[in-house]
Amino acid sequence: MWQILRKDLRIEWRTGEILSSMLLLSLLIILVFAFTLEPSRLRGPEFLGGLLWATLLFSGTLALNRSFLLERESGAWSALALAPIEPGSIYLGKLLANLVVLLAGAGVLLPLMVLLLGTRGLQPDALLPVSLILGMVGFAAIGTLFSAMASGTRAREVLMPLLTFPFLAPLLIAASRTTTAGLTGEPLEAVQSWLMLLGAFDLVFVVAGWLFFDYVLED
Amino acid sequence: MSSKTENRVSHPWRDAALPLLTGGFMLAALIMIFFVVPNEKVQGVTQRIFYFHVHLAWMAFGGFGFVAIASAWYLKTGSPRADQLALANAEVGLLFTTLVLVTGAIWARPIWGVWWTWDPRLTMSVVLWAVYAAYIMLRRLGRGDEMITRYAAVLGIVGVLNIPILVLAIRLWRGVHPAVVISEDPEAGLKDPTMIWTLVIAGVAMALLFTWLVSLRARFAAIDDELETLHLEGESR
Amino acid sequence: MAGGHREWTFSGRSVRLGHVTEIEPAICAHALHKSFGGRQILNGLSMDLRAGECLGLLGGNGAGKSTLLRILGGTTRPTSGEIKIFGVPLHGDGGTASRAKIGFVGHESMVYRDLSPRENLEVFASLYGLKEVDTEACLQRVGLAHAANRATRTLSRGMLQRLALARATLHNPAILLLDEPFTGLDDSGAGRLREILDDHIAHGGSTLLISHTLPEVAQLCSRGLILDRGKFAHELADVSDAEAIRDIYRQTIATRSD
Amino acid sequence: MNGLDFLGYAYSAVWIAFFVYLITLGRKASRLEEEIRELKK
Repeated sequence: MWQILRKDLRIEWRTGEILSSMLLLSLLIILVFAFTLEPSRLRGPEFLGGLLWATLLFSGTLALNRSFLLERESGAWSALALAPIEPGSIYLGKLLANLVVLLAGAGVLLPLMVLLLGTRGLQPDALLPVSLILGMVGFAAIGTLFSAMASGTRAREVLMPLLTFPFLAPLLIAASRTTTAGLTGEPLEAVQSWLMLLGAFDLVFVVAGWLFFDYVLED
Repeated sequence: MSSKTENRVSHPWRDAALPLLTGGFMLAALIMIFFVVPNEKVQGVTQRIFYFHVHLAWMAFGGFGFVAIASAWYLKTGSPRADQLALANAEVGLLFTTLVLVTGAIWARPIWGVWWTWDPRLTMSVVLWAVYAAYIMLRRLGRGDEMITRYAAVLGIVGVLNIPILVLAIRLWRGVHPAVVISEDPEAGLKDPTMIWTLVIAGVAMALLFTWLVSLRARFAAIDDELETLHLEGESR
Repeated sequence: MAGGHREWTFSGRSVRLGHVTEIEPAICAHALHKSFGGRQILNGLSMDLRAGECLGLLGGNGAGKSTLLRILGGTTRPTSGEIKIFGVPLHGDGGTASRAKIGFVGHESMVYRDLSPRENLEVFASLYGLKEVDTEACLQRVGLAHAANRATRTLSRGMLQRLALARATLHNPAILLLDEPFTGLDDSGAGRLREILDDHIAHGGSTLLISHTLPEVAQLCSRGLILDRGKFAHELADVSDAEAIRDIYRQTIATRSD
Repeated sequence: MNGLDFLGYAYSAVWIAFFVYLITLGRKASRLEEEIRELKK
């Protein structure tokens, strides 16, 4: 698991390919929001959580797709299947690597959005990182499992979001809610059940991916 | 398949009893709903659609449950029968979910004044619809490909894991801003015993219809698979 | 591993001879079926790779040779059928560990294009749980030492094939599965591959070789199998004469067009 | 005849048509299964 995490981070550190394309797409999505919706109306901090997650959803999908394209290129994915490590460990390694990249992207994107949208009246607290991390774990868990599947088919670019987005419905509801709460300084009690829901989502799908990766790894 | 040597295998339950029972119960349910049962106090005539709507939803979700069971069975044994059953349940389940959405919209228009609202049950149905539409899409992409079948089986199991979380999330979500309040009239609801009877008969009819459709679809899936193998054998001869 | 001392170490290095027993074949495959995209690629195929032998796998294009090799190596899952590596099922308890006994060279180089050859070998060494592995010597063995730090993306086809060979032999596997390993190699590369194979065979390793070059099969292999449309058409107990193989091969193909 | 009755007759007619269609589908499946069994011999 750690070997795979280290390998992925090494590649990403060298090329910066995934993170840079993810951030560039994010920037474009913010521009789209600004053009299609009146920017002055997006200033309220109550929209920021939702806008952030919508942006992360699309750019994160790109990042996850890319991460598996790297594996499929020159068939390195088969070499992972050949190696004497549990498929579950390969899943966790890829999951962690994707999580690191996604969190890094979110960390850059959030201040960028505040800056570009001119959001006022933010009161960020410790809930913010917690909600981002919990949300991203679930996103990466689902995304890693399904982009591993989609990358083996001939319609990978289409299939990955088609499979992923409906699954992420509960996660998106919960994550945008808690992130907004973390940005506006709402008390923890107000979003406690949402945090528990995020935790349950993460737990269920990390375990499911870990268990079922055996069937996804081989062609 | 089996080593049965007799020419004609008779299936009295599948070929006669199931269709006749379904036909009879469905006709009975239609007669009850349109000609027998009295109007509900608050919602009036519109409420009658519920006798179908509710059962459609239950059967659809039950079908998705069967997808998961058949998928697990497939992953365990690799049996093509399990795979055909998973596909049949997913397709019929998706059809029923579509009907849930349509009947839901027809009901919502006179009662709530809109065709669509983000009511928890409707939201839930539309998300599940998308999940299983993606499932069928994945299967269509890789017909006859064992790898895709395996992926679909994983998806079928993971899809059901999503349902309880989805229910919780949507309850919490809509719970915060109640969109529509239905009056709490003590006269409202299924007060008349014929209403209960109608509900039960419609439920049996819907369950029978679901079973019949799934069995038909699974048979055609099996025929597809068999033809495929025959074709390949003919090719390599 | 239970019973007997099949594995022992000699001055810190695992001796491959230790794996060899007379009872268990290196690979035992039973009733393999594989369909892909609605086509039956393998059709109930069974075979043994005996411990210590070099088995040549022959057959026309699309006969299912590469699919068979990938299934035996564990990168592709059969639709049905069972594979045992030294008696341990590949898909089951202990299957993960038995993957360490296999070295695989396929059509693709199976390396990361964004890492250098040396880094690639380091990654795979860590995946195989090798603590101290001499990547230098490994690259030297395939004649790639001079390009150890170049970007893999810039390597030529033959160099990639050498790297694939280094990757496959990094962990001294007891079984080598080679799918046309000579493709893209120049004379010196082919010479090094032969050296590696001779060394592997001399240490009691088993080899399954797919090749279209019959003299090569005659030179390297001790037994041959001809595969046709997902089934074995013929077994060659003696493959020392390339011309003899060619005749039998033609005959097998000829009976097919009836 | 009021609207509800009309709907009732309409739906019953639709159901009977669908029912007949499903029966023919079942027949077709049986026939195909038979043919496949023949082909296998």
